[in-house]
Amino acid sequence: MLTKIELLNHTFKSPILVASGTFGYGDEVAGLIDVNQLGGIITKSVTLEPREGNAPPRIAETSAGMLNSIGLANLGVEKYCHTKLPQLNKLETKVIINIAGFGIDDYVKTLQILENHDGNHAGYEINISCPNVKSGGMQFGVDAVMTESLTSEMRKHTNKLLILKLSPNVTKIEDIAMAAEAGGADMISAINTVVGMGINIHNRKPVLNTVFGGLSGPAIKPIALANVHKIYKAVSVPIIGIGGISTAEDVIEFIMAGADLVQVGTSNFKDPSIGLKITKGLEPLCKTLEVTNIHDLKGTLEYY
Amino acid sequence: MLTKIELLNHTFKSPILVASGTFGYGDEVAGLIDVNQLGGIITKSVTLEPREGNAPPRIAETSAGMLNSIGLANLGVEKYCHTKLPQLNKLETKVIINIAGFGIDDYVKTLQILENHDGNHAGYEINISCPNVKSGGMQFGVDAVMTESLTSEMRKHTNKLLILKLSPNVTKIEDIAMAAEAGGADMISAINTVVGMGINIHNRKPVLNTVFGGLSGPAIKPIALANVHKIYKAVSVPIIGIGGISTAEDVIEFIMAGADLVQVGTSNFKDPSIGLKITKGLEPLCKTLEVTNIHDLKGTLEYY
Amino acid sequence: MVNEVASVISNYEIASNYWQAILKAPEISRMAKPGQFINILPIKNWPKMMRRPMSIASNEHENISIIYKVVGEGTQYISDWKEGSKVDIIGPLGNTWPEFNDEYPILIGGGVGIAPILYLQDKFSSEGIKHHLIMGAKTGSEHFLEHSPDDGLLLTTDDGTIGIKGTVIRALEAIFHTPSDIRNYRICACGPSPMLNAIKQFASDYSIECFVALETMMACGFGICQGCSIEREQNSDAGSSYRKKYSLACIDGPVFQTNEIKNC
Amino acid sequence: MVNEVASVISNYEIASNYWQAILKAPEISRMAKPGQFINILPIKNWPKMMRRPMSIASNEHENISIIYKVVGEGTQYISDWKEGSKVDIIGPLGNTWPEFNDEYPILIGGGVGIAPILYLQDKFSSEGIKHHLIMGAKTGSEHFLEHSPDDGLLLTTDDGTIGIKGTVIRALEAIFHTPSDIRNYRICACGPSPMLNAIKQFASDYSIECFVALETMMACGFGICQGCSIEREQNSDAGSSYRKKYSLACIDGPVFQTNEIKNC
Ligand SMILES: Cc1cc2nc3c(=O)[nH]c(=O)nc-3n(C[C@H](O)[C@H](O)[C@H](O)COP(=O)(O)OP(=O)(O)OC[C@H]3O[C@@H](n4cnc5c(N)ncnc54)[C@H](O)[C@@H]3O)c2cc1C
Ligand SMILES: Cc1cc2nc3c(=O)[nH]c(=O)nc-3n(C[C@H](O)[C@H](O)[C@H](O)COP(=O)(O)OP(=O)(O)OC[C@H]3O[C@@H](n4cnc5c(N)ncnc54)[C@H](O)[C@@H]3O)c2cc1C
Ligand SMILES: Cc1cc2nc3c(=O)[nH]c(=O)nc-3n(C[C@H](O)[C@H](O)[C@H](O)COP(=O)(O)O)c2cc1C
Ligand SMILES: Cc1cc2nc3c(=O)[nH]c(=O)nc-3n(C[C@H](O)[C@H](O)[C@H](O)COP(=O)(O)O)c2cc1C
Ligand code: FES
Ligand code: FES
Repeated sequence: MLTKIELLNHTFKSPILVASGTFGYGDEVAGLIDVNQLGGIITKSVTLEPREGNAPPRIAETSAGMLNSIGLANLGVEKYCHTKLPQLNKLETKVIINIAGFGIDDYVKTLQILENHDGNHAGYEINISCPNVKSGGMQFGVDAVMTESLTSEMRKHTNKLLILKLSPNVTKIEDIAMAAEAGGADMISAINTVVGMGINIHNRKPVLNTVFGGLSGPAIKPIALANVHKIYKAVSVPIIGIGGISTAEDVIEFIMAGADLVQVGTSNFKDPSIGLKITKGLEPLCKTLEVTNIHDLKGTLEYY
Repeated sequence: MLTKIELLNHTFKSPILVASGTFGYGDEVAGLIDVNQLGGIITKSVTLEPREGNAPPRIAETSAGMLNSIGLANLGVEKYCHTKLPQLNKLETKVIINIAGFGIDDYVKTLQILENHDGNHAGYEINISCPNVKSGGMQFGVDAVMTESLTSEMRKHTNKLLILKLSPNVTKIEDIAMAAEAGGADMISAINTVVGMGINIHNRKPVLNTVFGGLSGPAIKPIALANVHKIYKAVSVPIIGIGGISTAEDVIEFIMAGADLVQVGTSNFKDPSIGLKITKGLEPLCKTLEVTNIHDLKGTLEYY
Repeated sequence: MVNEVASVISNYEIASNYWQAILKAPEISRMAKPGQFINILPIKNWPKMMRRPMSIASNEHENISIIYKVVGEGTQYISDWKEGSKVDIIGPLGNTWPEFNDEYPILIGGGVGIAPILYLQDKFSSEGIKHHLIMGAKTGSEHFLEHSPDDGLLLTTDDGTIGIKGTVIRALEAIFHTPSDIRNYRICACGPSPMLNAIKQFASDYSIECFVALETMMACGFGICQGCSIEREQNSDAGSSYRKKYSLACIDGPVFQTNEIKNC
Repeated sequence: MVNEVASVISNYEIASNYWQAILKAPEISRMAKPGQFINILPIKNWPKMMRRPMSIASNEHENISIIYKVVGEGTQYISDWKEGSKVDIIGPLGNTWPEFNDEYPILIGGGVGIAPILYLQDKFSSEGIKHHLIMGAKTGSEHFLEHSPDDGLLLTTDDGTIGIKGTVIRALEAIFHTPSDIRNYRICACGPSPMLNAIKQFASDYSIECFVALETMMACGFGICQGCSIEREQNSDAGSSYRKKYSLACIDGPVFQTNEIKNC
């Protein structure tokens, strides 16, 4: 089993997970791929209250990437527990529930409601890149102190995996990663989307209703890799690498930079079975690289 | 003259300038294009002392972009004044000299030496994205207080245009832009490259000798545009937009977002005459958009 | 919905800048209904992040077709497909037109919006159901059918080179100003937004049921990215709770009743 | 150096995965010298940021040629060029091989590294200058010339299917172990780094002058980006001050004397 990963008492069939917001709840793609062959699925961000999301337009294409401002459209945690959790419980792969919020209370309440339902999910990924109403539109993800408080508060309420998902839109991501680790996070995942913008010059309006949105896709891979490597040098918890992954080679890059697992996001839209294709491609690559388990490649980057 | 720009007592033949480090000193491309038809040229960063630059490999390709860590290889300001300045003086387009340094003294001395030579150049672009030895490897470009001190110090020594070139690798670029404005900058240019990284999985080494490098090209255009628009909302000095520009439409996007001028960088490598091609493409676009001068499009973005 | 490797049977220009590609795609063909679309990877190394959605314009035996206009890089590559080329498509996607019982169909296609309309018309024709078909274009060279009012086929051109001069609204007016016994008209239309909004207005003025197939940016095409949102006139009961205010064009549509939605 | 739109005269596989394209490029042809290269835009919508550099393999009348191996997306597109295709190239770029006075040339090409060597050989052949040519490949199917030791043309293959079994070093040894009057040999080589480093070592052991044409990543190809740096053995006097410790392969090279540089 070249690509099986044992991590924090969990077994992941492969290091390839699918990223929040890019694979729904695993049921929508049933006709296209067998979700159970993935290493895991991170579900679309759930919030305390249901959210309609932003007005259109919500997406746009860019060179080797896309912009989105979906606005965390989701059915709210109560309905999630009743309609999605039972389905997710049946999956034979790791399920990680992504939670978003607008203040510490929000996050904690959402977590508590999820904990009060029977769930087979392995843990939670905490999306701290949402605009935080309380601090005037700034984001949690850019403030180390807030990140630590949020993490330690959530830590009190769950024994499942607690994964903090970091934003790249900061001067020093290491500081945020260390805060999450200090707060008790089991893992760090990075990166969420990069702030970007586009303009439709003909109607003179932004390509996204919200003006600014999140850039994702291969365009941001070098940025993601740099962030993962910086985090790797700053913390000792495991890392999930995210950002622009579309090939098995990309996965190896992230692992060599310090990731234990990775998530594939935007590339799922172009090819819903990309996760499985990459998984297949990893085996021969591991052989070429002469390792008996892919995890042996973690952090093996050698400097010049 | 749809595309002529009058700005701060200077006349730019078009809003299209070529970015520092991507067009040399204007003489290398003589066989390929007529530099004098450009709106202007920003020369490769010059430093107080000559610099050999970083060990290879220094560049790598990425999706719709490239990584570089040239390491400010340049001949030093003294030699620059003797060999490059006389040539640059002959150009019939705006010349802006880009200065880099590692401490305030460095920058100021370099500026003073340039001021002591006869130069027709319109001004200086100050690259504040270099690692700053004094504050432990962090960059000027990420610190508002330092940016203001540097700007006001340099302001004392020149009456030519003083343009601060900002780094996107910060949490709030607005803060840095306001600091530059407060320090007396005539203009802001943005963005410099985005921190990125790549790994050659076969030799397990980074694709750049320096591990981290700067990402440029169309991949970063949405990031650049977001930064320019944020700066536009924060300051009132003119702005030069930079990042991933490769078409006339891109230029209009930057101008609508708030830029007065733009610079074309990486795209020059693929097509050294891209600047002139874009300039040609601007005329019909201005007509379609029904403006008598392209500058009328500045900041005309309408929100939803 | 399946991800199928189709093979190109033919691909040529049927009118000025209007192309038709016929694809052998047995799986998709078996499942497809009028109004549905496929999501296309234009070439193997497609450097952009999104496939290109195209309505199914016909479906016979194992072959489906698309009718498209070359407007950018993706459609440029599609027009380069050669007979025998293998192409990666996902489909069938989206919903379908409403069931017709005794409603009298007026079908309207503007520009390449004709594609999903032709597939619907095929169905009516094969079932012998009487209907009107209006096709609008800028100029005559963009039409690939004959103006034949007696058979219910009305062409319009902005410049009057073929058929009725003016927009499809002129053809609609012509139908409604002609005395007739028919009372239960129902419009099904696809085309550029301004045309659809005009039809929506017309239908509302004349109190006619009206359905349109919409085009939006789509990243996934099957309900995951939530990028293809359409603002509703009133909240929906159907769908998930986060699809009350906005519907998703790729799974709740592309066909919508005009009074459900704010804008076409 | 000019930016020229060349037209493809022919483009076909000359050996297993080795292709040759002949381009009509009068301007570049007029200026080109052996050792120089062109920088190619593989297709019009080339989505990557860098052109693809290729050595000039021949230059006759108005036509230059390249010999290339399909290794990735760029060369894949190049192999799709059809007769008559228009292609955007910049050239000629780089320096040239040293002047030969009475030095005896041993020319060595490994793999596609043969391209700049063949152009040089053409020159010697046309001037009637005696020389040796060694070509190395993995296996016989990669060779497109005949092994003819008597004419000074030595082929090597790793698997021994054609010519001498082993690397080009075996061929070099063969020449040097054959008694001869020649004393002033000079090696000119191009190929993969390990081969060039082995030749560099050989040349140093035998005290022979040795020149190599190097390949590095190149963004511009004409001295602007400073991306193609080559570490020098000792500081250079030539060039700008920032090219003392590192030379730029695109303007100071691609041809370097092996004792100037740290590694091939
Ligand atoms: C459900 C649906 C059915 C469609 N059916 C047809 C059809 O039958 N025939 C036809 O010619 N066209 C159809 N379109 C539009 C078609 O998808 C676009 O013309 C095509 O994607 C343009 O691609 P391009 O790369 O050539 O152009 P680009 O240069 O990328 O874009 C040109 C314009 O096309 C639109 N566009 C680009 N990508 C998308 C996308 N992923 N989704 C929606 N719009 C996009 C944008 O408005 C853009 O400004 C349909 C669109 C949708 C959503
Ligand atoms: C001066 C010079 C002369 C060359 N002459 C020849 C020749 O005559 N025949 C030939 O087959 N090849 C030659 N090459 C190498 C050729 O440029 C690469 O094989 C080609 O760029 C690969 O492009 P690709 O998109 O097919 O592959 P990719 O998938 O992009 O790359 C495959 C490998 O090619 C190399 N490469 C990619 N881009 C460049 C670049 N811009 N500069 C240098 N190396 C690159 C990289 O090492 C990469 O790992 C030469 C290179 C240089 C610098
Ligand atoms: C359409 C879309 C929706 C997304 N929704 C979420 C979300 O709800 N929660 C979250 O944490 N990240 C979300 N993301 C971010 C991705 O999970 C991922 O971090 C990012 O896209 C970078 O990875 P990629 O380049 O592989 O897409 C979304 C991304 C996209 C493109
Ligand atoms: C090879 C290379 C060298 C560069 N050198 C410099 C430099 O010396 N000084 C500087 O301020 N910016 C330098 N830049 C940054 C560019 O001027 C520009 O800000 C950046 O590349 C973004 O624009 P682009 O996407 O159009 O390339 C360099 C960029 C590249 C690609
Ligand atoms: S296109 Fe993704 S949800 Fe509709
Ligand atoms: S390739 Fe740009 S300087 Fe050599």
